[in-house]
Amino acid sequence: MDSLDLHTIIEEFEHSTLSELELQCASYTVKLKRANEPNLPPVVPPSQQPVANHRVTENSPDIIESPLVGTFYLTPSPDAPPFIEVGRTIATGDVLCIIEAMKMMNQLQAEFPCEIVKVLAKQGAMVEFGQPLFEVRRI
Amino acid sequence: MDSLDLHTIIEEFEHSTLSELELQCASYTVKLKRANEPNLPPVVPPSQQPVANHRVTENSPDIIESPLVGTFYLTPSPDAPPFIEVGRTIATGDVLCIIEAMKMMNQLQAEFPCEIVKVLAKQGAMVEFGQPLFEVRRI
Amino acid sequence: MIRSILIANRGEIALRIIRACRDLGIRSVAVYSNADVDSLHVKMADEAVCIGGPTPADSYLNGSNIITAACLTRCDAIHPGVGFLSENSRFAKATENSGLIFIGPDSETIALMGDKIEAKRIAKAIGVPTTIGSEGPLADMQTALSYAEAVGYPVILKAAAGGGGRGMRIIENRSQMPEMFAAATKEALSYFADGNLLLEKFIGNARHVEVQLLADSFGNVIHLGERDCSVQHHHQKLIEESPCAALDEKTKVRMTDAAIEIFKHIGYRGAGTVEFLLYNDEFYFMEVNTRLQVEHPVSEMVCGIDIVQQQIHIADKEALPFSQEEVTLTGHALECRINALSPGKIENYIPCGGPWVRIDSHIYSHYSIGCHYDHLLAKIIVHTSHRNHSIRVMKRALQELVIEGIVTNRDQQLQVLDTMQFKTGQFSTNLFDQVMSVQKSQTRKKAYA
Amino acid sequence: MIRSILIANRGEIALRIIRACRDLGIRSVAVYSNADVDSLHVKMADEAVCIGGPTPADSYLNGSNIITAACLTRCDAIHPGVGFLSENSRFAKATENSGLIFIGPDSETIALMGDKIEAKRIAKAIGVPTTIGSEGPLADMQTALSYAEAVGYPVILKAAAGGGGRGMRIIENRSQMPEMFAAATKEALSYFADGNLLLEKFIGNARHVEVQLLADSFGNVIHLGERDCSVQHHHQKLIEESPCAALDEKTKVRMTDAAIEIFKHIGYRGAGTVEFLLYNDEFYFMEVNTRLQVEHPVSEMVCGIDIVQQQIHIADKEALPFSQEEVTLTGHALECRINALSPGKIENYIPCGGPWVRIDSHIYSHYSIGCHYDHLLAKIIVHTSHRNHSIRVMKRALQELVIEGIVTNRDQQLQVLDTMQFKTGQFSTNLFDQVMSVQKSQTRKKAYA
Repeated sequence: MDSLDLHTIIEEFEHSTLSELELQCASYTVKLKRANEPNLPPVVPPSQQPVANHRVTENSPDIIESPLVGTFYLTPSPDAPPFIEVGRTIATGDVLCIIEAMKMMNQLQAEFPCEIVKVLAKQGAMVEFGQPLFEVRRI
Repeated sequence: MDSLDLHTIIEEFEHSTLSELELQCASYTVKLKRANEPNLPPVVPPSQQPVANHRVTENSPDIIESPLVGTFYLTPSPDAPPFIEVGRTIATGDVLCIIEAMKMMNQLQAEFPCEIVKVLAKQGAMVEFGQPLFEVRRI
Repeated sequence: MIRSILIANRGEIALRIIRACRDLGIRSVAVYSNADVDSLHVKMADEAVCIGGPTPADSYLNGSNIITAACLTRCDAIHPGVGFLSENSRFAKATENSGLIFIGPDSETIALMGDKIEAKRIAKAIGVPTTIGSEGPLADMQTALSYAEAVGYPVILKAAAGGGGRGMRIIENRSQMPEMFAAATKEALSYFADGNLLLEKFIGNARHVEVQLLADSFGNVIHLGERDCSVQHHHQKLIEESPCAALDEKTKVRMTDAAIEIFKHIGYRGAGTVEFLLYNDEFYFMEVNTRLQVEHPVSEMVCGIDIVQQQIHIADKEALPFSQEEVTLTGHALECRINALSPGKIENYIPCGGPWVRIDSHIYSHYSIGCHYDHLLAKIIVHTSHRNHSIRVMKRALQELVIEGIVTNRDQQLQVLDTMQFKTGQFSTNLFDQVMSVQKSQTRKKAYA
Repeated sequence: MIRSILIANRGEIALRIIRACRDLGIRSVAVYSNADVDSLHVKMADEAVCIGGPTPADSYLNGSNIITAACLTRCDAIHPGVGFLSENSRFAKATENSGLIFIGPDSETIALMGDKIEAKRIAKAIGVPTTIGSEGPLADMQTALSYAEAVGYPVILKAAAGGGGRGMRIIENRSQMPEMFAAATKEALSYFADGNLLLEKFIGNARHVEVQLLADSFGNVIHLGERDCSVQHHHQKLIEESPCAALDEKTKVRMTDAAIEIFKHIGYRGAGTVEFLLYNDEFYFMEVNTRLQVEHPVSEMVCGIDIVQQQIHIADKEALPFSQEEVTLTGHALECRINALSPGKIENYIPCGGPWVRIDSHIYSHYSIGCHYDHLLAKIIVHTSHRNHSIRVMKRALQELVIEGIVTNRDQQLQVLDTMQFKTGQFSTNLFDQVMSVQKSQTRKKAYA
């Protein structure tokens, strides 16, 4: 990007359908704007999403966050198989994991049917409130 | 990009269909805008003028500032007529006023021929360093 | 040995405890709610754990998340700070049960002194003067009426289960009782889930004076002098000082002796405060605060002892490193609390500084003041040789303080400092309201002029 | 009676004096150069007068503009602060001649002590130890050589007319003399318009210790203890403390007695300092500073006396309000100077705070540090009961200090505090250079690794 010169930027802009372009890099900041073409839909950059226990971004996977502070376990007991596996489909109410806090084993259940895309927390590690635990895709 | 000069930027802008261009880099900030008339050259805002004892703004009167801290007198003595009057023309070296400091009467002389437009300091009042004393028009 | 402490609090008091940890070489772990991500206590601590949402119940009152965070970050102890869980005996107990040290008194002591009726009974039993009134909760409105007749109006109704002005009503005469009794019961019930009320003779022109104490596990109890906290608004302290300008040497000795007597009697361990009402050289026991207090710096400055460090040493089963005779109280210390009167973003903050000034604050330029927590922005503390010097230095400090973007009570504080009553030291707990009502009537006069 | 003071200075020391004025109810008038329009001292003073351009000679050294401004703003006195005109006897004289009070010693005293040869002669005459060397300016290089032979190498050449390390050269052996003598003469000539040099036996492993004194117009002279200022870089002080860790009680008494003796002998009036070299429990008179010093807060904290207020009272012909016996020195105070290592704009400033910390500073978020003046940004001062506590509190304070946008010496200061030498109190004026050279060689090693 550092080698990108103004000419290239404008060229790129000209060949796009954009009405505005803002660019910032190490050495400069540039903002381009085109008026008069009423046919183009303005591009609205996605603003910050509100943080929820289930973060949702359109067309992107959901994030299931930890509702409490505790130790994260994917298995009901040390020798048992994990509650879930990546790629598996989960029904509402299925147990996803255990979060141990104050010697209590808190089972975290799925609130909607989904497919597990990724496990984001580490087995046996501490998780904070709001920490992402799973990436899932709603079904 | 550091070597990019204003000419190049304007050139690029002129050859584009842009209506606005804003650019910021280490050495300057520039904003180009085109109204519906594509023939207008972009206006580059003048940067801050250095402050001098004689403040100059284009097409506007000069300001003569105080070169020291003291008491401002328009007359050589309490009963005498003032050194200058509004509307009068002054030659280089003419005395404009006295600034009294440390019991010394410092005569302030004009450094260029001019016409007195306005007296900005008050007879017998304290003036700071850099305080505007006279508004004049160069001849 | 305590090598790391979780600080179960936020704001300036969390910074205060982190600073004590640093000074002792102890690792500090902060906890924070979603709303406090940009807070200084999160940045300053060695570690920080998010424990819940903005509402206190979800985070700073969420004992389970706090204790779990302390265990999982391998802390040895929890410091509860002030407010929130600091006087919650169940939290103290749960902390102890988890194998952690609770930096404060035993949970039993907290529970005992949390029961205001019992606390007053104990004080009375060992000969400490208490205000006259009901010895226990009032059975009904009729009982309240007969107590009021016995002690004489005005009387004050108080919630048996809590403080902070909630459930309090002053009753001037018999006819006001039915309505006030009902309102106070309702308020007490909603704030403390306990509608029980006490009745006391109301002492109108009194001062609020408290004694700061330190007690270790070996029976040593010492005091660090008294604090006058009479400048209040709605029972919230605004200005505190030590020593109290209205206390003669004889009364002071009697008061500190009484406070030490109470602590010895209940086997108190930790830092704590005994609060008294002072009226015409007579004082009356009010309650024991089983925790650090917001205004503790005022005592720290006159005695040169770090109260938070001592709390930690005591919790670590160390003996107090000085005797009462080795504590020297020098000069006069004054504290003004700077509160936000509106939420918003601090656009520009230039703190005051220079000689004789200490600042305990968690704000900075561009910090946002939300609406979830209390509105304390900064405590300005000055310490000089004499009370009148302290007042002048405090005025200088307040005048140079710059907090732009939100409204603060700085000007109100300056008005109080400028009153003849405050300057001469002759005032009571109604000084602040008097000043504000004078101002209001003046504003009204101007509006009509 | 002094009711208004013009402060002929800038930066943190101007704020310091404005604060003393406020505390005494005295009106303050600031002066400023074009470069200081946005400075806090301009905003904080009751009035401010622009006195010239950015170059010190045009403004803060422009005595005529300063005295005229003082007269026209109806000031009673001028406080010269530190540096600039503070040790200029002609300015002091001109101030007096204008009917104004110069807050400092008599112009004659300033002139007398400004002559380092004469000052040393006086000290010697009344029996205060001085370093051995030439009794007066050296006639030529040959004289220098014969003095050097007499006292033994290493020796130090100093400008007779000034300090601050200018014109100073340390000479290890005979062969270095010709070159060094020529260089020192040239430097002295260009900085002080006076090429005269002195020669002294050089004491390499010494400490810089100074005694703070107050003397009134009635012959009362008291000391406020000593300060150790051995942590220096190019003769610029970086860390100061009181008491000095290397001074035993007997030597301390001898040193303070000597300082008082000198002040009594010359009839000194005002606040002032006597500087000594300390080496193996022996001390040698260096010079008298006839002004307030940057590091005065260190003494203020241990004695609880406001030195700037006392300067004003003394200038106002008041007697000292306390005797030597009434001065109590408590605990240990430590000061670190935070300097800018580069000019630039402070993008973000979050000061340190909390218990035992005092900050004297004129910076704020978005303040620009130019290149016209010294680079002192802030003085962090801590005061605790013991030296090791002070060091820990200072480390905490430095660690929490945030100054973004420019480079500061904060990390260097932390490195010095962390050395075994500083911790144990066993160091001399070369400590800072030692620390920096170790760091450099470590950096080099890393680069090669």
